[in-house]
Amino acid sequence: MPPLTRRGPGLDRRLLLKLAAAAAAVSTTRCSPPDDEIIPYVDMPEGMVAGEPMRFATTLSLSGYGRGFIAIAVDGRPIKIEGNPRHPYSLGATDVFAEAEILSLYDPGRSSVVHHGEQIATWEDFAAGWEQAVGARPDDAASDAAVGLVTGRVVSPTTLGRIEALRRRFPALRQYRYEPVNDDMARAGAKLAFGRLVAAAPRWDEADVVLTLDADPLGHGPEQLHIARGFAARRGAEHRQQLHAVEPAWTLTGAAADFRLPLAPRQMGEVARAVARRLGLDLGDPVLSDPQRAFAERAAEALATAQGRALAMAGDGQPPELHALCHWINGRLHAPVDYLPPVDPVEAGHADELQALAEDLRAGRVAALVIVDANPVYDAPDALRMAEAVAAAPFSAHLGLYPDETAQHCQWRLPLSHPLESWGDARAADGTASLVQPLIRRLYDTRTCDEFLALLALSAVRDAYGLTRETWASWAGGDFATWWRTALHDGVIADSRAAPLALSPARPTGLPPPDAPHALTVVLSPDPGVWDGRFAANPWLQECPHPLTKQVWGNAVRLAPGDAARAGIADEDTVDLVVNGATLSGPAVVTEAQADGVVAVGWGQGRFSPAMPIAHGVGTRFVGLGARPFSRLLAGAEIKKSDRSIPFRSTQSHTRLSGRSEALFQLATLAELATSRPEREPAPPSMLGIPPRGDYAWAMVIDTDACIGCNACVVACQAENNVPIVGPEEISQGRDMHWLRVDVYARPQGGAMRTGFQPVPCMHCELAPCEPVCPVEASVHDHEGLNVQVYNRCIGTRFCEANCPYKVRRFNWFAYADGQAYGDFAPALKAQHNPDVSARGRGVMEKCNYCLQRISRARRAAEKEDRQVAEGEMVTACQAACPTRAIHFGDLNSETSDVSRLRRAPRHYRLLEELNTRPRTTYLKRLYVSDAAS
Amino acid sequence: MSVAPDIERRWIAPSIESREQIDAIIAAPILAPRHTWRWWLTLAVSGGLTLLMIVTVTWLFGHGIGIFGNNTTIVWGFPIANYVWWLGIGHAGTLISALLLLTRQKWRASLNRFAETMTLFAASMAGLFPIFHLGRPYYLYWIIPYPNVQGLWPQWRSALVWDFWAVGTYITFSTLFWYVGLVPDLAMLRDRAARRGVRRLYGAFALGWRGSARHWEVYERFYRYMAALAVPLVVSVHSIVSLDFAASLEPGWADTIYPPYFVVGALYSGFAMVVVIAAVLRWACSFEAFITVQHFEAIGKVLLTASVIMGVSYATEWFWGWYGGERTERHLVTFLFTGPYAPLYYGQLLFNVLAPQLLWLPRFRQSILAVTVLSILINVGMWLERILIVWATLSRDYLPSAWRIFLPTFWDWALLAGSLGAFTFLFMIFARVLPALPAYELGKTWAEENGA
Amino acid sequence: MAVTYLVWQSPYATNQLLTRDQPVPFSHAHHVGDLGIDCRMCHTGVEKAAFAGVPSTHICMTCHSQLWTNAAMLAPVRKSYATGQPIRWRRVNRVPDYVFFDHSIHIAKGVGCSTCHGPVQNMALMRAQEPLTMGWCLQCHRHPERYVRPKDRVFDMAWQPPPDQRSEGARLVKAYRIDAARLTDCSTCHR
Amino acid sequence: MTGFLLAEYHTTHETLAAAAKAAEAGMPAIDVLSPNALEGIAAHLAPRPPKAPIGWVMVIAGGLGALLGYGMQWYSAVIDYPINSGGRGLNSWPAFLLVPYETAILSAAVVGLLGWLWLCGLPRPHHALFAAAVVERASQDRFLLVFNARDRSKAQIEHRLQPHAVYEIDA
Repeated sequence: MPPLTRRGPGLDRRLLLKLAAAAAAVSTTRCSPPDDEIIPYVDMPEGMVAGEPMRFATTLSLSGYGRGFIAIAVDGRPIKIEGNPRHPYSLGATDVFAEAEILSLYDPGRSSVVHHGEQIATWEDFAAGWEQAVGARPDDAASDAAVGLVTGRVVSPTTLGRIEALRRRFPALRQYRYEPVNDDMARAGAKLAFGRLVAAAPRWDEADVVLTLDADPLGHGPEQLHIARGFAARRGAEHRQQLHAVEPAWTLTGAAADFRLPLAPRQMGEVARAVARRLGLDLGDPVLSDPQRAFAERAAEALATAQGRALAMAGDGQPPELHALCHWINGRLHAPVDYLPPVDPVEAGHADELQALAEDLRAGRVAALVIVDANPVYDAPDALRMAEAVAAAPFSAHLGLYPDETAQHCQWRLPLSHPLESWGDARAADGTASLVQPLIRRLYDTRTCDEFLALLALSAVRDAYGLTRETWASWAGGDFATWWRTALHDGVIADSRAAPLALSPARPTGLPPPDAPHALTVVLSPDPGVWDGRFAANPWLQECPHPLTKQVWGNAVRLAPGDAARAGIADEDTVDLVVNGATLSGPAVVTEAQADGVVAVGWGQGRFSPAMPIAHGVGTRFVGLGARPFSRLLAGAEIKKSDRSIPFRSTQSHTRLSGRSEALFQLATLAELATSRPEREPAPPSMLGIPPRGDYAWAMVIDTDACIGCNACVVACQAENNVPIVGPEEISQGRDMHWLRVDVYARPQGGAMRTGFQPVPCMHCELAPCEPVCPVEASVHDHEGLNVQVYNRCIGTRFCEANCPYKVRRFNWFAYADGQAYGDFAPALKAQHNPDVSARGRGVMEKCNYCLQRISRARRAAEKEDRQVAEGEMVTACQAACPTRAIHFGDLNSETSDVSRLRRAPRHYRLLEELNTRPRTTYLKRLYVSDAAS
Repeated sequence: MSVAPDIERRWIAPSIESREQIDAIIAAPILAPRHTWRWWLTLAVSGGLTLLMIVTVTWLFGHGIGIFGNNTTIVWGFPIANYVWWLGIGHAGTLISALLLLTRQKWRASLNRFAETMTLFAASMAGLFPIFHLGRPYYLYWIIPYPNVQGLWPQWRSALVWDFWAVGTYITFSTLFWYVGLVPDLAMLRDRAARRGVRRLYGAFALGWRGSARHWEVYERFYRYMAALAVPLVVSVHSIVSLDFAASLEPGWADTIYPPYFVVGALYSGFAMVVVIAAVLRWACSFEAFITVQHFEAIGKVLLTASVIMGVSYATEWFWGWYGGERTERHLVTFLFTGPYAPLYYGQLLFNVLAPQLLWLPRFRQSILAVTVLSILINVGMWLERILIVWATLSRDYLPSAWRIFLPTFWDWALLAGSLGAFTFLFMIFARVLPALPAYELGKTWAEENGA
Repeated sequence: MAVTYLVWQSPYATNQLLTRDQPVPFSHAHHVGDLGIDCRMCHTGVEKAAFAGVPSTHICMTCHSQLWTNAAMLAPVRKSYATGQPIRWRRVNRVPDYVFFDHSIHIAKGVGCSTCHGPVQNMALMRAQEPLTMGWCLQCHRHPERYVRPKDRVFDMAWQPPPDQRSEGARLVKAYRIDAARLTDCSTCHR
Repeated sequence: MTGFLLAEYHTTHETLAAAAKAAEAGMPAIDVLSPNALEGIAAHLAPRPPKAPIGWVMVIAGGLGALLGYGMQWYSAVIDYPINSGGRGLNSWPAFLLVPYETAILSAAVVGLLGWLWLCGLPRPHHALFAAAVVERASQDRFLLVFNARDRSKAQIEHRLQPHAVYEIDA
């Protein structure tokens, strides 16, 4: 990757200037602050109070599906995304992608001007070029040009309307719709089972037993927040849901499961076969080893005995037959699943569409290629030679946020508006519609998709606001002004969810016998940070550790220990992965309890557009392997130790901790929990006089049983607290800045791997070891029990971090936030900064402060009204983001508060209790249904 | 006399025939220097390294502390180890001088002046490192209590504040002690100097000392009291430095054995450094008559004793790590022996404990070259010990998720090398302008040994 | 050291008593002293937000579109209104970025404007009345009873502490539920 | 005649013997200039040099230094700006003992130095005795008994004390 910052030796101009400035500062006797200006509004917008945050509901999409969120803006500057409790696919929570959108908005690497070839051009130029290309006469808008329109999954009513309008102008229009992370298999399966396309929407909170077959419902994706909330509702000891996960390689679902079986992907159907047999459908004898069969039978039994409260689901990599069989099983079980009409109106499969695009382009069937917010050159496997195909189009235009790989091969590169500066709408996976509203005037002369399509279609209305209103005016009827205001305010359009279909039960379908065992099978899955690659230019997401490997700025080749040993590969070696003659390399991560013969790799990295310096060259583009697009499974792979050396960059080097972590990440079975006693607060030691508590005693309890390791809290904290990016070089040095890290634990216990996540913010110890060692009172306690770090007092001895047993403090080795920011992100960070939080300079220690700015705001608000801060009024950023509500925060002075109650729970424990630091952040143990081996 | 005259031992070689000769030899490098190429070469090398140190510090202040190899969990690195190491070296000078004075050891006279100077320079080098290692060194003054517009004070429970007072006191005290001891020699230089300017210069610093018996009476008393103060001071200083580690919660640091262990370690490295400097001075300034094999042998015995104590200390650590049974402590000991730092740890054990056992052999003790080489190894070993104290604990503390390894950068090494250069450079200047041996005390010893 | 301290806390270093030239020579003496306009008329955020708010051009023009419509002195205001370019005022009272001062909470807790801003009604051009050093803030944060006043007198520029301020102040501190111990927490102002 | 007479000797033994003899003879030297301290010389001088009280000065200074050190910490941490540091008591006396220890030693040393200078009347760059060239040797290898020229004569000294030489200094 090209160097983004120069920190190597060499006396540069900047340093000289700095030194000169330092010398000047020393020599001036007057040390008064510089002259400042106050620039008020000429006319202040109504309802605005300078410096106070305003909240607006809006919608952000992931893989086409909208999720409603609340965006917070200060002085017209969006600074944070929060969940929208009203929206079913947010439920008040956020995920990493939503949180990180705020940085993408300000990303200096975004496309900002129209380019024609290498020339800077205007929208008018483009419009002229377009009309010329489609050969329209000035007096006649219609055209018979063979227009090819490439989009992702489009479910936005306005955009669909725009496409229809475009089709009216160009009857020969061919839309190629594909989404890299798609549900082709599930759709085919539904068709097999029901004879039509339907989308299954499980009601997670109603399920007592869940079996997943190579599926990762708790993993990242447009439905994660919805599912995770349902999952969380059934966690804990009471009414606990039993989760049986069968998967080839670790996923978040597997890590959260009560019973987990690592199994080769080709054998997934065998487990379903066993379940089907238990339910009375004999599809032959499952080909499983004894322990595997025992697992399958236990799961089958559990499902069968939970009639009406059990469900099974298959993953996107599994063949349609298995999906169909799961539908049959769910039908037999009367599973809590809604069947909804698909939101995506396109019938064709995503992979087929992309393949068709390549073929049509190559056959010259597309005269004018228009690509809207899609990146086929990156997404398509190398076998399709998509770059060539795109470049061959007589006319090509690409509208996108970034000058990506596809844009590089198009004649026109057009800048797309960011959702936070756009009007528009979207539908969620279940059809719930919501509006997209801008929080800021466009930063550059960009267009939204709808505006762009309107431009192509020569529509009368060309602005997104008008287009969106046009769509909904007819739908709303009646008092549109009120309807519009309500829709904007709520962030969700009432009654827009699709009504569940009443279907006849799924047909029983056969299941092909398992393939013969292969040497190695590659299992591809979207990256939990950069998704299908679209977020690769976002450094928050690049620096957001992979939940399981803790890798940042790259992707890895995860190997089962047996396969690694056979190939002579050790952890962090670089491994060559050979599939169909193509070789790709990446650092190896040897993972226990991964199915033998499975090589797990991630999508989304290895972006190669030279115009995207942040993403360029990070990781490997495994999506290029395979013959068909978006294959989740590639059989017949080989691995060998590579001659190349690709660094494995991670924030946690020791994830496998046999026998040493019982006290750190504590487990309990339901049986153990039933006999354990509620926890009591330890008496304070007599020697140290603990100062009396103030009006509040803030504390946090984190439920490790609910935590699914999704990292939303990590990025939320980063956004809220102006946590800087350090970049890959600094990570390699062992430096990171996240105030909140999520430690992953995996240890063999009782024949099974016991896994889980432990978010570690500052513990806010009452007897904080970091405080007495600070020579200047920069690390001190306040009366509400916060261990605060006074940045402006800190001189950077780092004694506090040296003496912190939890190692939660972060030091600004360089001016990450100010002056030495990663890449060219300095202005972006400045714009995104939360004005309520200091930006920390070089040489200063920082750390979690329980979102002190929020506490202070809540307290001031309450005091102005002469009342106490109410329970639930003060919510930390991590707590707000958490989709499973694993993070609880509140006041210990109140006996009835959530945290007080949880601290008395039998599952409660303190991290490193033996050190007697009396932490205010404490944990609830991870539960298992039983001690039984998986 | 409280101590019987040491008849068997003669600490000054018989080649000295008169008191005047002693003064002449000692004053020669100052008043009649002969600069050989060796002198210039050493000056150039040490000057070059000093320049490297200046460049490093400039770079450091321009770019930030991130130029070093420190990371999120191993927040302390070379500068802290260098600090402890230099301060340890800085301990021997004053302590040797004071202890030998209090016990009236005659061999003190051949060592005390340059040992005290070594203390000053080493302690000054040590004092710089905590400043360099600050994130915001320009706010160092916040650890000093002074009236300020914020109404804030230092945080007195911090071992770093104690360090500041201990090291500050130590440097001030050592300077006074050194200067007081220097006054009669400054008078001697004043009286021997031929040029008026030189005379005046030394005269000013000699304060008008004229060797009056009435002054000697106060002087001797005062000097002895200072020596008596020096001993508890020295012990306290390195004990306090050890509290930077011991007064923590970290595994491997929070040990009650740390203060004595640090003090012994300090003396050990200090004595070793005295040997090195003695060997160089003897060779460079023709002090063979005053610094004899016997001196090396005497220090060799001290080193031997200290090495045994160090060995016991290490063993104690292992024992408690194992016997205490605490997960993290046990793991730490294993980590030292088997982790990535293991080669350094074995080096430390070899240099600090095993190699010095050669000193049991009289023939080894009596070889100046052998003792000098050994001393250099001990200093390397002690530096390894210091860096491992910092590294090992921070690399492997309570939460495995935070485990890291330290990889030093060029600048880490540059600052260490630079400080060695600056130390040598200062010593070169010192040897050129001040008497490296106490002429009046050697004269007295000579007089006693020769019955004059 | 003492000399340094004296220099540091002197108006020379703190900019106390400094008057700055402004693009429009706005006189608080005239608007507040002579006309008796309430602070909140222009500083609209002072009860709601951290930032008291410097009036938008629009607020100036509410009056000056009727009064003194041709005064040369007001030309920059009219120009701003016409062109949409804001007036660039020069800051008089400044606390560092790492100090999070909130006007509204001080107002709510009975700290009057004049306690920090001085006799604004007598200032022809705005002047920094107090040094705004941390030590200065602490005087009140340690002993709020010496400074707080009844809430209805907060915007009273002429308020003077009554002779029984000591007992009256203590009563008010209690009534306002001011926890003086917490006021000296670092986190009260820094975060 | 005012001034001094200096009797020159070459060794400690000679000097001590001569001083003793002079004292016996009722003409004790007022001072001796020597390159190193001569043990037992005080008894032979008149007036006899007093036992310097420097030890007491240092003890008292040390005590005051310790009190000052502790007082400073107590005032700042308990009275002036009490801050909760890691839940430790405001007056964390065990932690507060280390600074007084250092301030005690520092005060004792600095005050001791001042006391030494004051008791010796130093610095005093010019002194009448420096007029004699031989005094230059007194910092190296000569021992000079000093007599007051008003009381003694050169001959008397030469006769009674057998010096290597006698020098007269006019003051």
